[in-house]
Amino acid sequence: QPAGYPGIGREATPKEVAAWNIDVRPDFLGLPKGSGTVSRGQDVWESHCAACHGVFGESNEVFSPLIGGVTAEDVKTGHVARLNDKGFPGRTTFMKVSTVSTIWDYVNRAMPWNAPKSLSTDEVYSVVDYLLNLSGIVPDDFVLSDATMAQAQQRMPNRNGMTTDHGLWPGKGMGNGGKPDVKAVACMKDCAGEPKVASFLPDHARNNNGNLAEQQRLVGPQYGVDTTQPPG
Amino acid sequence: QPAGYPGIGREATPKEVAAWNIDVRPDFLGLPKGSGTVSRGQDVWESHCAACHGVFGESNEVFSPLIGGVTAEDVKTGHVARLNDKGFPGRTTFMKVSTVSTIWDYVNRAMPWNAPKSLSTDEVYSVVDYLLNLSGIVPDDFVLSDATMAQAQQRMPNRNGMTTDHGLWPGKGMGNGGKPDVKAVACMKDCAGEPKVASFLPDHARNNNGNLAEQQRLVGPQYGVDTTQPPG
Amino acid sequence: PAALAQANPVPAEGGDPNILNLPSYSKGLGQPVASEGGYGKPSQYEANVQRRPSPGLTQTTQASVSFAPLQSLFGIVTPSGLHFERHHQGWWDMDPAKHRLMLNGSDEKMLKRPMVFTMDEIMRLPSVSRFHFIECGANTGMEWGNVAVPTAQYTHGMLSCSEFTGVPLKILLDMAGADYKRGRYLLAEGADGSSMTRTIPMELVESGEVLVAYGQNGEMLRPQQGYPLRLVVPGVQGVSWVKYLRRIEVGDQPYATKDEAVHYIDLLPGGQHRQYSSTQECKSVVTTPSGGQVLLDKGYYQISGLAWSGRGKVKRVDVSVDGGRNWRTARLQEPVMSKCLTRFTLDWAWDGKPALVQSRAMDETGYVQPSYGQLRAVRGTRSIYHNNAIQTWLVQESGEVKNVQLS
Amino acid sequence: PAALAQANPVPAEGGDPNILNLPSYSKGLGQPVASEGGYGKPSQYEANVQRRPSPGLTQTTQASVSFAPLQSLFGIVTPSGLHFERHHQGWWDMDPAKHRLMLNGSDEKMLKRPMVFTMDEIMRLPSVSRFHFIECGANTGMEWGNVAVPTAQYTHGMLSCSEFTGVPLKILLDMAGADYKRGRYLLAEGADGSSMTRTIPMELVESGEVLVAYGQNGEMLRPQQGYPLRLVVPGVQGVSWVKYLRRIEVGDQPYATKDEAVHYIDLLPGGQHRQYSSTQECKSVVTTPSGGQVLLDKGYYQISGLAWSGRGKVKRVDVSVDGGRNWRTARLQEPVMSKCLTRFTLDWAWDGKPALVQSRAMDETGYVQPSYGQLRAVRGTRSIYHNNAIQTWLVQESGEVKNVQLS
Ligand code: HEC
Ligand code: HEC
Ligand SMILES: [Ca+2]
Ligand SMILES: [Ca+2]
Ligand SMILES: [Ca+2]
Ligand SMILES: [Ca+2]
Ligand SMILES: [Ca+2]
Ligand SMILES: [Ca+2]
Ligand SMILES: [Co+2]
Ligand SMILES: [Co+2]
Repeated sequence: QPAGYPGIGREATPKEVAAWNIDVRPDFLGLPKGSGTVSRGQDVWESHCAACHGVFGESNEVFSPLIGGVTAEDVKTGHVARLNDKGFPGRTTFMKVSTVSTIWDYVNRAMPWNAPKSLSTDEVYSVVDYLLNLSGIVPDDFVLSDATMAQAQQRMPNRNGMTTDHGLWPGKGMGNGGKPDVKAVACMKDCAGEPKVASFLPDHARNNNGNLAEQQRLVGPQYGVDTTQPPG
Repeated sequence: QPAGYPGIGREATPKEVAAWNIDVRPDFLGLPKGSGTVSRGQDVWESHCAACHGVFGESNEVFSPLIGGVTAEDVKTGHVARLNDKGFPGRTTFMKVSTVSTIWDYVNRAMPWNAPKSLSTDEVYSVVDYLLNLSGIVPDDFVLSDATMAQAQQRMPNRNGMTTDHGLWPGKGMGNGGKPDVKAVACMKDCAGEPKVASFLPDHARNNNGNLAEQQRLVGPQYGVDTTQPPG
Repeated sequence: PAALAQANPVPAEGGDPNILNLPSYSKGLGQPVASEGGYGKPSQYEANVQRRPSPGLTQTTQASVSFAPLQSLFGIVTPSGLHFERHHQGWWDMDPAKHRLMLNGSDEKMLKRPMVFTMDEIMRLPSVSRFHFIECGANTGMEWGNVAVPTAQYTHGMLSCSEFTGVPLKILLDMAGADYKRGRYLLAEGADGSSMTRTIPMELVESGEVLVAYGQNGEMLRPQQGYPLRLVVPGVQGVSWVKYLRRIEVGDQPYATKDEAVHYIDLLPGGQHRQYSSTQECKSVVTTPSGGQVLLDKGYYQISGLAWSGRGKVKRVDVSVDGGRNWRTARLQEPVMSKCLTRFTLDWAWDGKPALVQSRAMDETGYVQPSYGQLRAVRGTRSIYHNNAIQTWLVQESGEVKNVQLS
Repeated sequence: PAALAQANPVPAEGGDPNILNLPSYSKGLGQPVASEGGYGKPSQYEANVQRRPSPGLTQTTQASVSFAPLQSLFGIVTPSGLHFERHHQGWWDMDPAKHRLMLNGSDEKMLKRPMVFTMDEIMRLPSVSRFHFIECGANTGMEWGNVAVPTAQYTHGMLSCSEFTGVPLKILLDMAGADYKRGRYLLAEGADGSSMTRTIPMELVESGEVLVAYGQNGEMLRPQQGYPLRLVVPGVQGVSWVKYLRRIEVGDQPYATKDEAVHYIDLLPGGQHRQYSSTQECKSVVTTPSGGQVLLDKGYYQISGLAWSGRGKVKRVDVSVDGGRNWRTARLQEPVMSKCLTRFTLDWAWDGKPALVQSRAMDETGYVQPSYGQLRAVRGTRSIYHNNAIQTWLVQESGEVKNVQLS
C-alpha cells in the first residue's frame, strides 16, 4: 500500500492495464502484433467507413475529407506542398498528419464513429493500409504490420511538416521554453494610423446565425438587432 | 437630469410615489386618514381572515397564532410576562409585537395572504381594531383611526419589550456600535472538560426528515445512512 | 436509490469487470450538443442532491424554506438551482420589462427628486460583481434548545454563496440627491404579495457594499431569488436582501416592519427581544463528514467545511475531532473574500473509534465562534435567530455520523 | 420574441401604468418552495440566453460545438447550464459508481505500481477548489481570415469559467510511485467513444495545478463537461482537459494523438504546422457592447468585458473606442486570479457617432495581446487555433453593433 492514504486505491492487474492501455505512440510503442492488406482494408472500408467518409475518403458529408491533396512529390519530400496553396479547398487528414501511428491509434480507439473499438486488430491494420494506399503512400500489395509500419512512416507525405519550435508548450521537453512569437507594445496615445474597416459581414449574411434579436436578453443596456429586417 | 448618467432614470410623479409609498412607521408617518370599528373588523375578519387564522386568531393551521398569551397586566406594564414562561406553548404575534403600526402596515400590504392589498383603508383600520380588541388592548367600542392609533400604542402589551442594545446592527444610529455579546477564546490544547453528549436525535426520529440515504450523493467519501432501518 | 457499497476489491477474475468489459459509452456514439434546449442539467445520478424543505417546519409551502444540500457541495459557489429558498408569500416569475424601481424619501426633503428606473436603465449603470454569502437569520434556528434535525442540509442549509452583479445603491441615491445627513435608514420593499420590507443602515450603503443586483453566478437572478432585482446587503441576514425589489425609501427612523418587529427578533433570557439584529456573526460548519453520512472504512479522510463572517474575512478555522479538547488549524482555500464563504480542509486519519468533529472560525476582527455553552450563557435557549454556535458531529464506531450537542 | 422598446418616458396619465396599476404578483399568492423538483431553473424571460451551435460550422451535432452566450453573462462565473460544449463523439451520462481511473506507465519502470481508483476513493483524497477559465484552442478560429460570425457568442463563446474541485494529479502519481525523472509526458484518456487523448507536460502536474476534478461550481461536473471526472489543466486549451477521464499514462515521449497531430496544430505561412501548441495566450473581448446588439440611446454606457491569460494573472486591460488610436485603462474586478477570467469595466459616454470599440489585455509576464496585423505578420491567416487578436466592434450611428476587422 502506498504511504499517506492507506486503503485508497489499489494496484491495477496486468489484465486491467492490457484492457485500457491501447495507445500507440509515434515510436510504435503500444502497437499490437498483427497485419492487414489493402484489399481486406477496402472491404472493411466499404462496409464500415465509406457511408460516412465516401468510397475514396473524399466525402465532406459528416467530416472533412480524409484523402486528397497529397502528391508523389510530397511522399518524397515529406512536406505537403498544397499546404502552401491558398486556393486549395480544405485540408485533408493526410495533408496534415505526420505520424502513421496517429491514424492507427485513432481508428483503433474511435472508429467507426458510431461503433468505436469494434474492429479487430487486423481490420485496423487493413483499413489503415487502405487509406495509406489511397493516399499513394504504399503500393497495392503492401502488407501493413507491426513490422512494416516504420516503412510507411518513412513515406508519410507530411512527415517533415511539424515544428515544436514555439512558445505554446507549457513544459521544458519541447518548444522554446514559452517565449511568445508576437511582441506587441501597449501604446496609449495616437497609436496606429487612421483605422479602416477591412472586413465585416455583408448585409445579406446578417441573418446567417439566426435572428440575433432572439439571442440577446430581453432587458439590458441594449437589445439584439432584428436581423430578419434589413439594416437601418 | 442628474449629473453623471444623463438619460438614465427619471423623476417619479407624485401619483406614482403615492401608489407605492404605503409604509407606515412607528411614529405613524405614512398612515392614511381613515377609521374602523371592532364590529366592522369582526365582519372583515370572519369573511377574509378567520378561515386561515381561526375565528379568534388562535389557529395554528397555516401559521402561528396571532392572538393569545397577553394579559391585562401586560397592557399596564408593556412587558408580556409569558415571554418568560418556558412552559407556554408558542409565542403569538401580540406577545411579541411592540408597535401597532407594524400590524397596520403588514395587514395593509400583505393580508389576506392570498389577496394582499385588496382591503380598503377603513377595512384595515377595522380588522386591526378587532385584533387589538381580541387581545384586550382596546375596548369593544374603540374606534381605531389615524387620530386614535397613538392611544392604542400606549397600551400595546409588549411595547417595552424591545432593546436595540446589541452588536448586530451594522450602523451607528442604533445598537452598541457592533460590540459582540459573546467573547470566546481560541484555546488549542486540553481546552474543555471531558466532552459529554447532552442532546441527540432519538432513534425513533431518525427517519423524520425522510430517508437520508436518498439525500446524499451516490458516490463520495461517504454515503447516506438508510434511516428506514434501525441503527447499527 | 439507496447508497451503494464502497468497494474496490482486488478482483477475483484477474480484473474489475468495469474495466475488462468496456461499457457501452466507450463503444458508441453519444448525445448531440445543445441537446437539452440550450440550457444543461445535472447528471441523472445527482438526483439526490436537491434543495429540500424540512418536514413539519412550516404549515404552508409558500411561507416556507427549502434548504441547500451543503453536505454535497464543493468549493464556495452554490449552484443557483440549489440555492436555499425562503419565501413569505411564494415566489413569482416577473416580467422584467414591466418591473420598476422607485426611490423616494420618507418626507419631501429627504431626496432632491424621487426617481423611477426601468431594468434597462439599471443595467446600463456602472456595475460590480462580488462573491458574498447569504444566510437566513433563522439558519440553525431549530437547534437553539437541542438537536432537532439530522443533517447539515437542515442544520445549516439556509446558507448559499454566489457571485452577485449589480449597481451600488449609492450611485442611485446620489442621482436622486439623497440627504445623507438626515437619511440614516433605508426601507427596501419588494413587489411580491408580501411586499417584504426591511430597514437597512445607510452606513452599509455609503461603504459601497449594498448592491441593487440583477446578476447571480453569471446569469440573471433566479425567480426564487428575486428576479429581476434584489437588494444585496453583504454580511446581513437574508431577509434584508429584499427580493423583487421595487422601492427604496430614504428615512430618518427605522421602520419596525413585520419582519423586524415580530420575526427576526432575538428572545433573551428575561423576556426582552433584541430588535434590528441584522449582522450574521462569524460561523462555520464541517460538511464532510456530517450528520446522516456513513464512513465505510477507517483511514484517511479530508475533513472539509465552510466558514463565514458578516463582519469581514475569515482569518482562521480550527478543527477538533475530540469534542473541543484539542484543535488543529485548517487550511483555508484561496481566495478568502470579505463576507463570503471560505472553504477549509484538514487531513484526518479515522481510527475507527467514536470522534466528535467540530470547527471553530475566527474572523478578521478577532471574534471567535462560540460554543453552545458560551452562546447560551448570554442568549439562553429560546431564541430562533442568529445561532452561530460550534456544530458537533459524532462519528460513531459504526461509521454513522450523528448531529449532537455537548454539555 | 424580438427586442422590446427601451423607454421610460414621463408618463402622460401622471404615472406609468406599471406603477399605478399594481401587477397581479403584488396582489396574489406565489409558488411554493422546492416547486421545480428541488432543482431550480432560470426565469422564462431568460429563454434567449442559451448555448448555441453556429449554423453550418460542423457537419454533425455530436462532433460539434455549442457556444456560451458571453454577451449576456455577468461577472466571471459561467452558469454550468450555459458552459460551452465541444464534443468529438457526443456526450454521455455515465454511472459514477462504475467509473474507474487507471494510472499506468508507458513501460514497466515508469510507475512503481499501476493503480486503479473508484470515484469513492478519488473523492476521499485531499482536494482543492480553484477558479479557472477553459477556452477551446479553436475559439475565435473562424475569424483568422476575416469576419465570419456576428456576435461575441460565436466569436469568443468557446470560453467558460468555473470553480473546479478535485485532487491534484500529483497526489495520485506520488501514490503510484511515478518516475518523475524519465516520465516528463502524460497521456490523459477519456472513457467515451472518442476516448479522447492528449499529451500533458509533467511540469504542470508538478506545479500542483493539474487536477483530477469532479466538482464544478459547487456541484458535480455536468455530463457535457465530463461527469464524473475530467482533467483540469489551467491555462491550457480545452481539448487537453480530457472529459470522462479513465486513464493517465506516464511516459517519456509525447503521443501525437489525433487531436494533437491532425487538429489543434497551427498552420504557419510556408506550410509548416506547430504541434503541441497548448497554452492559451493572453486575450480579451468586450462583451458590452458587442456584435448583434443595438444601443438605443446616446449617453452613458459601461463598457464591460472579459480578459484572461494561460500564463497567469491579468495585469491590465486597456480599452479604445477609436479603433486603437487612443486607449484608457479599465477597472479590473477583484478577485483577479491566475488562469481565470477577469471582468473589466470602463465608463463611456456614447456621442452617437460611429465608434470602434476594442480591448487589449496584458498579463503578469508583460505579454500584450496583439492586433490582427501583429498576429498575422507572424502566423498568417490560415490557422484555425490560438487566435488571440484584439476584437473590434463597430458601433454604428444607428446604434447597431457589428463585428469588424481593421486594416
Ligand atoms: C457514422 C459516421 C462515421 C463512420 C461510419 C466512420 N467515421 Fe471516421 N469520422 C467520422 C467523424 C464525424 C469524424 C470526426 C470526429 C471528430 O470530430 O473527432 C471522423 C474522423 C475520422 C478520422 C480522423 C480524421 C481527421 O482528420 O480527424 C479517421 C482517420 C477516420 N474517421 C477513419 C474512419 C474509418 C477507418 C472508419 C471505418 C472503420 C470510419 N472512419 C468510420 C464519422 C465516421
Ligand atoms: C390564505 C390564508 C390567510 C388568510 C386568508 C389571511 N392570512 Fe394572515 N397570515 C397567513 C400566513 C401564512 C401568514 C404568515 C406569513 C409569513 O410567513 O410572512 C400570515 C400572517 C399574518 C399576520 C402576521 C403574523 C405574524 O406573527 O407574523 C397578521 C397580523 C395577519 N396574517 C393578519 C391577517 C388578516 C388581518 C387577514 C385578513 C384580512 C389575514 N391575515 C388573512 C395566512 C392568511
Ligand atoms: Ca478501500
Ligand atoms: Ca454537408
Ligand atoms: Ca432614457
Ligand atoms: Ca397544521
Ligand atoms: Ca414612506
Ligand atoms: Ca501506453
Ligand atoms: Co430568513
Ligand atoms: Co477544442
